[in-house]
Amino acid sequence: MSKHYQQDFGSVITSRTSFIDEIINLARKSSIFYLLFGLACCGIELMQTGGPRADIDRFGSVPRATPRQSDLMIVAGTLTYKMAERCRLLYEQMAEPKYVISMGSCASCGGLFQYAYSVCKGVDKLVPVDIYVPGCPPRPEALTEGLLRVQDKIIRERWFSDRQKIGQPPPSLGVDYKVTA
Amino acid sequence: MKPLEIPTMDMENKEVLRRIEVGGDMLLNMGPQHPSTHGVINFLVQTDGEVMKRAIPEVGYLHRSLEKIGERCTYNGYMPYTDRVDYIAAMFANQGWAMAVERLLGMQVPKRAEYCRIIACELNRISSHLISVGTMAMDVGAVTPFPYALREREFINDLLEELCGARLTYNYLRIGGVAFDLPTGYEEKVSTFLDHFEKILDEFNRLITYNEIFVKRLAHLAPISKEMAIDYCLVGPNLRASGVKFDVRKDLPYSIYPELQFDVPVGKGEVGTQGDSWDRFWCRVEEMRQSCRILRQCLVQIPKDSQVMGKVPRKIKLTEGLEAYSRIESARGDMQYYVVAGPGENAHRVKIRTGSFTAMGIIDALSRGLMIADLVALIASLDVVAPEIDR
Amino acid sequence: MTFEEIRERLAAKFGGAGSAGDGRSPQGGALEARIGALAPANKDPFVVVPAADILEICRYLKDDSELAFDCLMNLSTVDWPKKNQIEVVYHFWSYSKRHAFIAKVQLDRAKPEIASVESVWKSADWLEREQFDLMGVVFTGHPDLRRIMMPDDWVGNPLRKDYAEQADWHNITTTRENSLEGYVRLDEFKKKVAEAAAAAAAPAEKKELPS
Amino acid sequence: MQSFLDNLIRNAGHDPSTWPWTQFVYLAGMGAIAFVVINFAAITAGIFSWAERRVAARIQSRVGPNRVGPGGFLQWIADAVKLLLKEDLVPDEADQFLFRIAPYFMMVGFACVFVCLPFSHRLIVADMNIGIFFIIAVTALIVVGIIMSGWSSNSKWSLFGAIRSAAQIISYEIPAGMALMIPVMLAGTLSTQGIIRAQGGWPWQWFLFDNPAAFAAFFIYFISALAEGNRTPFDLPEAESELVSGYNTEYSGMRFSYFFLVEWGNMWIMSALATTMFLGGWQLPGLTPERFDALTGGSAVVAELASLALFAGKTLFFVFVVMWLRWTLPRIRVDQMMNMCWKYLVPISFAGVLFVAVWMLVVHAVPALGIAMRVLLTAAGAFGVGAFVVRTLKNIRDTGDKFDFTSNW
Repeated sequence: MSKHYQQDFGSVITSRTSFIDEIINLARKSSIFYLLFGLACCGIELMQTGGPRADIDRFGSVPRATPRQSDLMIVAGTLTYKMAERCRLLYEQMAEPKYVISMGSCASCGGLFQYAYSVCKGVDKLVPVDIYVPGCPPRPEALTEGLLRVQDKIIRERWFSDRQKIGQPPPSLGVDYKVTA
Repeated sequence: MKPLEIPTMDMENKEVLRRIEVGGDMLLNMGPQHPSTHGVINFLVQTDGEVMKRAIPEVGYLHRSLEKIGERCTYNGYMPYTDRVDYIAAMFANQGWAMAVERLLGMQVPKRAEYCRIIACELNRISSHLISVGTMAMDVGAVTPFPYALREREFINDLLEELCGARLTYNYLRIGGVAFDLPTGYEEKVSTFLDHFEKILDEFNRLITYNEIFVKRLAHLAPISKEMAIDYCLVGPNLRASGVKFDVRKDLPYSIYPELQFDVPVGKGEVGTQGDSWDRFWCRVEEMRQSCRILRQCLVQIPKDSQVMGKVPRKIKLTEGLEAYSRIESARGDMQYYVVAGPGENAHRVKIRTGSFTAMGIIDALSRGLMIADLVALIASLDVVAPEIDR
Repeated sequence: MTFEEIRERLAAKFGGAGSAGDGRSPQGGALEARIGALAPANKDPFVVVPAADILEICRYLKDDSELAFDCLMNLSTVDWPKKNQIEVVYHFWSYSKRHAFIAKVQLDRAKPEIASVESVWKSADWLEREQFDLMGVVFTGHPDLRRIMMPDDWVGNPLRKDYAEQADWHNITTTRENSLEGYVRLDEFKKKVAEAAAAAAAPAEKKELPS
Repeated sequence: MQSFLDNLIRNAGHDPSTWPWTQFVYLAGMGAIAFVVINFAAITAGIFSWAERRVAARIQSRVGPNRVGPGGFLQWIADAVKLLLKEDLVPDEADQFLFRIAPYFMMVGFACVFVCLPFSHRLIVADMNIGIFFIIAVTALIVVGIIMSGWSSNSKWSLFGAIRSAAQIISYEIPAGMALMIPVMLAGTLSTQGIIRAQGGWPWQWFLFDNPAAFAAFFIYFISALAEGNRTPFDLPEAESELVSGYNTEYSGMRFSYFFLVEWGNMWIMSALATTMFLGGWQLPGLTPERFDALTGGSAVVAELASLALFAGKTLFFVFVVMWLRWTLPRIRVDQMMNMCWKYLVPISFAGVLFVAVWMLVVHAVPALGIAMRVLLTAAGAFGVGAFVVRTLKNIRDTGDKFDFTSNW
């Protein structure tokens, strides 16, 4: 994995991983289950990415419907304020270690909908994002590339130490999500 | 960074809940992130075991203020936004907007441009119906038809990409014409695809449409009578499955549809009641076949000149208060744009009436007494697309 | 039937012989006329009807065997701040007769209230809820009038022309910070450096010139 | 088991009966065999997960996992390592104790079945004389695990899955049990090895073609086994498009991997049982069990391996059929599932048992009738296979099949 050490990506730990870490990371990176979280137009391209031509299953990524069993949340599409709290809730329901891909310009920054009164301008206001995939919507190839970048990220992590996210520290998790009824 | 203060998801504070008497029943919150709600739609399901008493759709999770944006953009600048109204069948949303503004301008579109539009639209109709029937099969539990549909869709995406450079949000139509002429050799490519696709449709029928379990699941499921369909203003294949032979392409012909021969498939209750979920599925499969027919005729009839743009003023300025209404047959049915012109270069009000919006309104009435598995099939059979509901 | 015939039929029923009104101002016509004149100058002609009678007129439109408008195709509202009006636009369509009709109602912008036609056509249910949410028109007699698109605790009616967006929603800011703020393009930076160098060099030259 | 160890020790030149701690030696031996069996179960389940993904991909004209190892073969190890290392997440409002313990119930119910599943002529952990009864009894533990997991998750989707599963598995145990009674009656024993020995190596000696009721019982058993294993078209408990993930919605990481494991491991169990009961098990054509017993030395080893391969081949074929069904058929609804069980399968299986009882008397009186029926049914089976092949070839000719075995593997 030596080629990865030469790259520097933000504040991600890029120090030398141990042999056990490497083995573990090889397994983790080849089995990224992603959450079926198609919000808008990008959701269709997300489906196409799992479909016959792009076939993300080659890299061991299969969709899971429940956040508990998924490692990667692909926020595919426009996030509205009404949806925002659900998105955050889903993120917090996922088990660590978890990763987020912001797919498409709407999820990354609001995209076309800068004038819109109801669109959240970027999913990174809610959850820490690992990889931004640009495009409106990104092609399946672009999303596959995003997945490969997540794999690059995973392989350089040290399993036996704390994970650190790009940019700001993770938002406070002191929110009470008691669901009643 | 200020810590986010996200409200607790306190269901008791939701206004909708005050309108259901739950009593001893279970209240199930289905969606907005659920594999088969087709995008972000929430259903509040009141169930007694597997049998539902009622399912209340809660929409608006993808409300993207497209109508407000329409008031800020120029007429041409709004065209990319219309793609996002219905991302599965974006070409129709383009066409509706273009026709509404052309109506305001009172202009004619060159013949070749009309043919280009129809070729693009009918290809898009096939790809949209493919998603619809594929996801419907998936919601009923058969996973394989969906990748088949995606595979065929990729061929259409290739064709449309060659035409306009985009796979999903095309922005191909312009007010007064289309952006690009057909590339050289396009006709052959389309007809090669059609030869291949018609065989695949037969295989699709063998695989799923007449599958015993599939028919058993969908026949007699949530039949919509003619009167009910009209009362709730269902449109498109949903309406036709109920036995109303109405197609905007035939009955209020626009563009070049009067010159084309095609049939309007109407639900006959072949395996169950007329207007049940299987009929809605079957109508879509048949419409794909009719679209193939239309495409073949278009490829033969298309004029050989090269004018694809009419004379449009560089800056479209209209009298304030002028209004136009356009109706087209989208993949999801009668799509209508109501445009009121503003004083400047932009519209004063844009209202988009879409098929999914009214289709969603009927679910509450239809869901009484169904089972949870049926609700999933019912949503799929109505072929709703979240942004088309919410816009 | 054409628009004109439908209007004639309505006028015959509701007493308005139709007169000078240009369609935009219902008060301009004969006072007893409850059906306004057609507005032929427009692309799609329409009539203006008084708000109080909308339910009655709609019922007639649906039940009359000649008109038979069995479907309410569209219901939209237009905000006119200059005229201090909110127009409610009804698009009717008849599947049995294959004809269409457009009616408008003009409401006061400060207190827009109109009777719900949900009892006539079921499709009005959601269409009216949408307009209530986005435009703030209150449809009296609607069985389930609550917000449909926006969250329950949203403030304001977004499609009104004077709607102002809030600075944040539940502590999520509604604007995107420009991440490139403070950065300049490389060529502009080079230009600036060159200018600064020139500026630094210029006084020295000036000093040299007099000497 | 005990005699096996005794033999082993005697061969090494000792007499175990003189040892003071023989019980502990037996215990250690059992532990070793349990370790082997559980590992076999886990590894086959893992390999099946890879195989299922490849088969699914082939059916859906995709490629499937192909990055880890040759043809993606090591994909299951990657999945397992990842799932083991994920956060062990227990929801706050779940019943902590039941939530943690539920997957183990399933694991136990699943692993115990392997005790009396045969693999070849001699390869079986314990040839119990109540074998079939033991298998049916022990599989019921899986339902307990599913209900516990669904209830303790405190999620409505999980609860739906659990209740559906309870209804489904308990209902389908009846036709499955009755269908299995037919080979038991024909063989006159409950022991799995005994049932295989009562059949023969050639297809017409199998219980499948013994009489019409046995023929029907095979299909009843297969359908019921699909239902008990939660496979399509009976995957209602974890119906992904209805209940988000069914009873395991709230599970993550290692505990989820147990559910995973049991689901795929069950495919081996149901297929091996079908092979044992109806398809002649490990019986080699032309080699009667008596002659098999008499073999010694190298030829015994070869015959043993051949019987193992034959048994595994038949079982894997059924595993493939189960996968094939899963990726082809839609899912049935819960009321249709119950209808099918109680209105059709249960009465038919009961009638089948009665029919077989009468049939055995008839065949006892007129042996030629039994032979004629076997020939007839075998011919019918061969005709069915032929018709299937012809139909498949026609479909391929109609639409074409463009799979390229050389690239993208």
